[in-house]
Amino acid sequence: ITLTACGSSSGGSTANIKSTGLTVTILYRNKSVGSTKAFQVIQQELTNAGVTVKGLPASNADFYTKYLQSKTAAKAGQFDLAIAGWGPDWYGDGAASFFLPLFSGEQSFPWNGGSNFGLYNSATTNQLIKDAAAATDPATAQADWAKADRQVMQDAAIYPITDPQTANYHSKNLGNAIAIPSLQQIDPLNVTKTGADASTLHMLGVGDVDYMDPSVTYYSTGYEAMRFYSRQLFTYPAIQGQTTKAAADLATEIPTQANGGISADGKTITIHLRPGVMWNTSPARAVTAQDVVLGVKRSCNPVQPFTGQSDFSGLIEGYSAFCAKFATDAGKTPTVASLKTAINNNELSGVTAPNATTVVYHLTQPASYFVSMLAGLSAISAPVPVEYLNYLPGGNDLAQHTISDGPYAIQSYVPTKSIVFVPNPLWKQADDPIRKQNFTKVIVDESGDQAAIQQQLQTGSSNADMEWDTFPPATTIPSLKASNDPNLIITPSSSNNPYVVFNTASPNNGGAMAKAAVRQALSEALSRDALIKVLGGPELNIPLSHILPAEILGSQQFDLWAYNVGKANSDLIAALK
Amino acid sequence: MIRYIFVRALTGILVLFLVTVTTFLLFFAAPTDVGRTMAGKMATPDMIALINHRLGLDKPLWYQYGHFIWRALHGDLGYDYYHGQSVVSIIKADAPVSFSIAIGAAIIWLILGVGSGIISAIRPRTITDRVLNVMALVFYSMPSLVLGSLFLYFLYYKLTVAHHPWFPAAGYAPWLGAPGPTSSDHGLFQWGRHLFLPWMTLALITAAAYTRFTRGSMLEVLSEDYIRTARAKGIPERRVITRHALRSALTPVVTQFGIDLATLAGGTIVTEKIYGMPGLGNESVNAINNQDLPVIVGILVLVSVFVVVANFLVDLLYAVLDPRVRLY
Amino acid sequence: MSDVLLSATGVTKRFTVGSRGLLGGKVKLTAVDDVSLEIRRGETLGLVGESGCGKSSLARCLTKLYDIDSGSLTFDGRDITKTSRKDMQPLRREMQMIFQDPYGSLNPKRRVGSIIGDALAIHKMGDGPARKAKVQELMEVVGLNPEHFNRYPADFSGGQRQRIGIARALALKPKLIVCDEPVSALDVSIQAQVINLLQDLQKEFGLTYLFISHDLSVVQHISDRIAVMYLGRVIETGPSETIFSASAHPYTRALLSAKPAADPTAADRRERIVLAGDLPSPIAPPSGCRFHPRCPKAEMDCTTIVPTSDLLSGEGYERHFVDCLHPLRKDDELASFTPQIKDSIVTADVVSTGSEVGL
Amino acid sequence: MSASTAPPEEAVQLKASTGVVARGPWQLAWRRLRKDKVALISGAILLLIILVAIFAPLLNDMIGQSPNFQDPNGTDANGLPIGPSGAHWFGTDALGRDVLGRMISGSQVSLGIGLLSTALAVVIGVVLGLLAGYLGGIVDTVIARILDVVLAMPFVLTAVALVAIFGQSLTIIVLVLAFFSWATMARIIRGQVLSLREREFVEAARSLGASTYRIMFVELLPNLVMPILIYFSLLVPVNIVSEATLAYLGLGLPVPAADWGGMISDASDQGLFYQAWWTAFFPGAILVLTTLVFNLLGDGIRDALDPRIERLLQK
Amino acid sequence: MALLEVKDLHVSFNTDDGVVRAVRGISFEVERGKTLGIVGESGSGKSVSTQTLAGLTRGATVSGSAIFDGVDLITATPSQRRAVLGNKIGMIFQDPLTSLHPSYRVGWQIIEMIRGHDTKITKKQARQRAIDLLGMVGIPFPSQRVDDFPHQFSGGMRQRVMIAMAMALDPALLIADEPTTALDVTVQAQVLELMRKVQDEFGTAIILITHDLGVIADVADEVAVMYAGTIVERAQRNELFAAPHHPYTEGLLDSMPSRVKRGEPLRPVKGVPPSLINLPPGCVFQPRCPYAFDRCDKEVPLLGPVSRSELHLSACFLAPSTEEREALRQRRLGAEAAR
Ligand SMILES: Nc1ncnc2c1ncn2[C@@H]1O[C@H](COP(=O)(O)OP(=O)(O)OP(=O)(O)O)[C@@H](O)[C@H]1O
Ligand SMILES: Nc1ncnc2c1ncn2[C@@H]1O[C@H](COP(=O)(O)OP(=O)(O)OP(=O)(O)O)[C@@H](O)[C@H]1O
Ligand SMILES: [Mg+2]
Ligand SMILES: [Mg+2]
Repeated sequence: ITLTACGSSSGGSTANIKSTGLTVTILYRNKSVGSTKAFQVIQQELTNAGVTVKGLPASNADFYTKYLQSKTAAKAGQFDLAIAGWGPDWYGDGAASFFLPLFSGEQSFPWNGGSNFGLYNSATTNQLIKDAAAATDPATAQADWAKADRQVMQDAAIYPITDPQTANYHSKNLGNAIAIPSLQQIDPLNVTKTGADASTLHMLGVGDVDYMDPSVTYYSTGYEAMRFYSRQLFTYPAIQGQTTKAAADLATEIPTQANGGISADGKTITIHLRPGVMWNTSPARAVTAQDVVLGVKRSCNPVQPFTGQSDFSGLIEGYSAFCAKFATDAGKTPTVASLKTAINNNELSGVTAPNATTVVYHLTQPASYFVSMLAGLSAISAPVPVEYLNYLPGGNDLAQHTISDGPYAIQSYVPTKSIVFVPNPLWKQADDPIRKQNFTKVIVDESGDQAAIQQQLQTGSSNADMEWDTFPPATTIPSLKASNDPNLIITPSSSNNPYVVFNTASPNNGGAMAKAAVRQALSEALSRDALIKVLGGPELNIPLSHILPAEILGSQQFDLWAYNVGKANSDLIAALK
Repeated sequence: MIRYIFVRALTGILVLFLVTVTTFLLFFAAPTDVGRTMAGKMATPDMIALINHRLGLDKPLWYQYGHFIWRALHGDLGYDYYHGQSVVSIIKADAPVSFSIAIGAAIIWLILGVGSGIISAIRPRTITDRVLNVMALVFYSMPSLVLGSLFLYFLYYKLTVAHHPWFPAAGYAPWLGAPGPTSSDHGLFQWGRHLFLPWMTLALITAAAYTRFTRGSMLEVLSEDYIRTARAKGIPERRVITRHALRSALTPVVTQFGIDLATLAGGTIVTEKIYGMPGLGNESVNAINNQDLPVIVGILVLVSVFVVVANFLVDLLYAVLDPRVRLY
Repeated sequence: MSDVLLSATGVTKRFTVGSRGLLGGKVKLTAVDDVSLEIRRGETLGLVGESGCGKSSLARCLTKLYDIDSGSLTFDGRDITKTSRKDMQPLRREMQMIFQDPYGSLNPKRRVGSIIGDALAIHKMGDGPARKAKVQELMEVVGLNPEHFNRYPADFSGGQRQRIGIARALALKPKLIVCDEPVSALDVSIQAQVINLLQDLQKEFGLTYLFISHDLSVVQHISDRIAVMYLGRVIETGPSETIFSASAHPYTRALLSAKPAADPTAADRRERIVLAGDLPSPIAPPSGCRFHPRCPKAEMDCTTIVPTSDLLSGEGYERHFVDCLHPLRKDDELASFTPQIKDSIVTADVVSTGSEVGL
Repeated sequence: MSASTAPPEEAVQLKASTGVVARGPWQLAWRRLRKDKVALISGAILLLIILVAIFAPLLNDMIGQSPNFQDPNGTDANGLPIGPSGAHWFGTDALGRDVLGRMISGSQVSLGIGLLSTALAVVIGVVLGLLAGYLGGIVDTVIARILDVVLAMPFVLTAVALVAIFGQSLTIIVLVLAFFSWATMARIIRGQVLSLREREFVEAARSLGASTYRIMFVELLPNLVMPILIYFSLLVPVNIVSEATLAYLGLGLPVPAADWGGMISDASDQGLFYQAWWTAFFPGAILVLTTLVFNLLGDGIRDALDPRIERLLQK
Repeated sequence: MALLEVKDLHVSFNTDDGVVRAVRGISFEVERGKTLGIVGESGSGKSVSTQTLAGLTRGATVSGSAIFDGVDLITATPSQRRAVLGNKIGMIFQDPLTSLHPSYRVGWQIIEMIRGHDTKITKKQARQRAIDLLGMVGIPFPSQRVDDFPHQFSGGMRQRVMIAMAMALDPALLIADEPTTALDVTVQAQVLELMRKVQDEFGTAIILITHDLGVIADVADEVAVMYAGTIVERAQRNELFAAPHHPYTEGLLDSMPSRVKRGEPLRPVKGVPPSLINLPPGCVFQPRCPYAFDRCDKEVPLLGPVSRSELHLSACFLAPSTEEREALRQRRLGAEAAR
């Protein structure tokens, strides 16, 4: 009862499959049903192509820290393939958000904070990335990114699987439901509600924010919470069709070369803050440019540094040096006091506040996507009040003492259980083009259950309005879709594009994984359709055969390594010779 | 009596001490790396060391243990690794859920199990007895995950699809106190509605064991000489059963119940998981998946305290119920 | 070779049965208190007494199944007081026991053959077939069908089981057999069968018996000499005849008079002495003479002075010892005495050896 | 040697005259068990399940269903499983694998772990229970405290944690299940030994000069077979369910091993079984059936070995 | 008319091994104020027959009649029977250690008995009565001990409590099922003495079950000897002991050590009682009987008067003459020896 004997899949004839002699170890997260399923599909597909497959299950914690981010694990060949995922840190002009952390052989290895888990390093690609990143004009940049995309796929650096769509569901009482990809949710700050209890918004979820700290938070749920109480220079508006386009929030306008916001060399970006935006401190205080600088500085605190640093650490002038100095000055056992001293005594040359309403970013090289990036990463675009220095960054103490410049303030926060937002009286609609203050109370219940939340939303109970961090169960999508349920919203999101990592540094099989031909053949052995079926079905998954998904500028459609088991087998044998 | 309580309490404390030591050894000596887990994607060796240092994980095990015990004695079970919440507050938030499940289920199973056991025993070999026996056996053999799935499928899903959403699939609605910050589903009715399926799942399965247990105990007692004496007194059979037989037959049941109730605090885990109840069980599963040791150890120790205390109380209760037991 | 096979001097056995109070010491129960006895070769010494007076405990002390707390033991000329468990091994062959409960004394899960052959196996005597032959021979001796060696104890009646127990005891050809109430659990008709068997075997193999019973008529029938125990002490020892005809201890008299005689005319004639109260608790025995609270003949000194063993002299008395300050004369009628002291009424103190609770 | 007044035939007479054939305790039990139809049927079903487990690969070949093969036609266009059909009698799961094939192969895991862990627990429990009960004293105290500790640790919680920490392997799961089930066995054995050692046959053995080990293993052990057997038959289903529970909580054997609890767990993911009832129903049914027949058989064995309850009924 | 008249009582049990015919057609009468002793070996049906009268043998198949005070106890409804039980018939059982409820104070148990039948009596009066009863049966300090639990009493005292309870309502009949078997001789003497006293005082009739012929000789007026579910002989006490007719009675008496001289072997009844499932044909005692002859294994002897006395009944074909018996015995022994 060998698997091959039964295999009669659509990917070509399996009649003449020979053993390739290749044995690969696939790393997956056994606590994730999706990862485990994908592993099993890949295992079968590769076995069909004559490859011997071993599984390496890892807990969520070990998955990254023990394997993917470990210099030694990859080089020791502890895994050959891994099932990972990547979502862009910002949208729109976001190609850099894929290529910099994933494929740049110069700066994006995992131990530099990137996610180049397969240790892919190609001079050609590196150059293309460099060119694209340094382009001052978007059109050039996009052309370069497209080239890089092709190059990476030519090298079969990874095997992209799908561009997943996000399904969101809300109750029938909810109006103006517009999903924002960066939140992976309907924007709670723009929805309206009718029916009973229309002044309270009930959000139902299954989990918590990563951090309640704008300088540290990195994941979408954190951004969703921030949207209530913390404003950024730029953010995504809840306008149909523009939800991935940066819009001015605290900033008065989008800086361009035309309006003088971007210097001619593209390396200096000057942003003006909207006046009159206040912190809800007592006494109330205006939000200043210094607060923005403080936010950026806090992002590299040694206690809980911002996870997305790799996106910009080489880009903002003096950032890396500042971080290093910060860590040393804070001491071996950083305390609130030592952190405060360290942050106040060191200057970050790359971000300055010439006056209370002007922030200037100094870049090491031009980056046409920088404004887009500021919209995506709150760590370098959200002001924080000085009071935050009285707490450890990212800690629970701070989370209990947040200060708001947004439409709502946190009334109560029980980690993993609930958040209650109440209106911030100091916020003025006139000063905020992005958010609305439609409710007298927003209640987030974080301790729900996916199926139950769906049931509550579908039955339209008055205390279930929208999702917080969960989605309709994938198994229900086909029927919801079939019944044309108006409360179901499916948005392109690029939220977490799953892909297969090829560990190019693996010494296993005589270093076979280093050979592009081997990776190409392995790519041919994998069936995207089969994978998509187990990852939520085609309704939620657009097959993605290259790096950049459709909603990212520069994306082009091509598929270099079409599924063909027979060809994969013979190609593998040839490649391994 | 006092001496007995004293000695018993000492043994209880010894057991608790051993439980904490065992738990500590098992979990803190286990091959996991908390620092790395917490450091996240940005982990550098420095940062990992820093985190381990901050959590005191670089100290020798005995020191960590002493520290843990010292704090535990002051009502502080530490802080969870991820949100820095005090474990005590986590337990405080979760415990009402688990207790609601446990207590409600316990009452139901006690009524169902003991009732049917008694009926079975006083009408041995009748149709009633047989039917009750078969039912008891089936439920006794029913894993809670199966029964839970059955309930979910028929009572939640099928009913909901048929537009009778009587039973919610998941979630908890508080009964007493302020309607928590989040759930506007609260009050006695909502509480019961949300808990009904979990209760029945736990209760039916355990009730089955109690049916069997009570029946056996009752049959045993009914064959005792003193029951014959009671019958020879010419008092009504009803009185023989209620005053004479039940009194003795229920003594072991009551003690078993005490122990079961205590272990239940940790045993609602599957039920909580099935019905997505935010109780101690779910919390511990999450903690386990995140290797959030303070939470795991905290819950474990708490439940063990329950077991030990319950055993202690049960022993005392036993002595009260059965005057033959001498407490030295 | 002395004709005393086993002699015990001042044997005392205490059990710890719990502890008193929070810091109080252990509660000790004196099951056997300063007992001296002699068993002569070939004789049957009967040991009678009420339940709980320490008969079995004494028997176990004499056979070294219990370590004694004080006193000394001599068996067959050897001092065995301090002999270790290991050194006792060869001596075990010479002293065997027969037990009371024909159900409890045979392992229900083992075949009769292997039960009887156990002794041979333990002492590594003979090989398989030889053992089997020996076992079958023994079964025949005690009146069991030798073909039944493969059966389980449950397949036999009470009397037959007792025969199995006897065969087991006989296997090693012991010199002394301690019979701990071997017939108490049997019905009269079966009891008589077993008693006859025991007597026949004694004749045939020259056995010496220590025969424990609470049934006076059985003891009377089988014993050459009788020792009477009360609350851990042997209070009277003497030849069977004189014990029955001329006992000097008030307790012995009371015991004899309480014994129902299966003879209506005797029963009607008899002067009954009904003792007050029950056997007191051996944990807190009465002071002085232990019998004094129940004794119709007790005097003030009985409450303080512990009587020691006195050899009775006089016509018809031969090696007859009694522990009494005011022994009865032959022709005294106990019923004619009224107690001189009014001690507190003895109430029972149920001995609990610990609670049932917990592990 | 023949000087008895009691002629042998007198003794023989007993059973012969009453017409009761001599029989050992085991024959007696077997005779009673044979009359117990429910127990016999349960035994037969159990035997069948065990045979299925033993010959699982063969059976899978016979029905032509590999437990791990993901049939491309096993899921519909939306990736949902296919219901029971000619191709897949019990339908398929989320990966398009044959449910029946996986159940067959899962019987190996479930029964194997159930039996193995129970056997281990029983061995540990019996040895420690014997030692504690017979030797008493400090040995007893130490073992008693260990027992208390084990019994004070909440089972599911600790088991889940242990498996999570030490890894999901067969050995670990078996060890963890055994770790939590030996204590009750030891307690039962200890209690039995405590009362057995007061029985006169133990005293008799001691008076014959039998060694401690001989008494423990020759005299006492045979008398413990009954509680051991009964407890074994009751514990196996408990451990099977425990293993399924671990698997349900995501701590079963690593994929792609088929395992009943794991199958139910898979079916519960994203409420799959609401759309595809067969993914949970069949594994659930076999799980219930297995525990049921074990319990029925256990009851039967108990009644056969220790017909006390039955006797009580007659009073 | 006798107080209790039992006629042709049959009791059998269905068991897995077959039908146990525990009692097979026994008849006896108990006169007011008299003591009937029932003696027999273990398993001969003594307890079953008396417990059947009180309706305590559940699950048994019963036939026959037992007229007590005009009521047939066998066909009586449960409530009719309850009115008699405890009230007019008191019972005490063999094992005093287990016959009292361990969890209730002895006073409570006695009061329950009193108030169960006498609804008019107040709690206080009932309690006083309980104390009086305890005093009557010789419990020292009854007003204190009334609040003790059974385990705080010794075996003898518990049996006294049982007697006090049985006598609480001054019953006409006391059924004592081996009341002294578990007790020591000295305590047994106390209890027997007490029963005698109670009988003298209240004129209670007593059925005394025992397997100890000594006890019977002490207290019974009339004796019934049971063997394998039947009464094989019934006679006045003196008559029975002096001139037993049935070979089983004879064997029982001969088995007693006190009946033979020291040094002589006892004369046991050989063999063991039969199984009640598979009874031997003819006379049930025939396989063990030293006098058995041809007729014995063919015909069942009925309980009938022995020629000497109308009050002496025996179920045996033997003529009462001793010479004839001896001849038969020798013949049979000879036949066995020849085999
Ligand atoms: N192992 C023991 N531990 C504690 N106390 C004991 C032990 N064995 C006997 N005793 C106590 O010692 C006293 C004497 O007991 P023993 O068994 O020797 O009496 P006995 O005369 O043989 O009684 P019986 O006639 O009931 O067999 C009793 O009070 C008993 O409770
Ligand atoms: N409930 C029952 N089911 C089956 N057989 C029974 C039942 N009760 C009693 N017997 C049988 O009936 C027979 C007579 O029992 P009974 O208790 O009357 O004997 P007994 O003469 O009182 O003996 P003992 O002296 O041992 O008390 C016995 O063989 C017993 O096994
Ligand atoms: Mg004894
Ligand atoms: Mg009886």
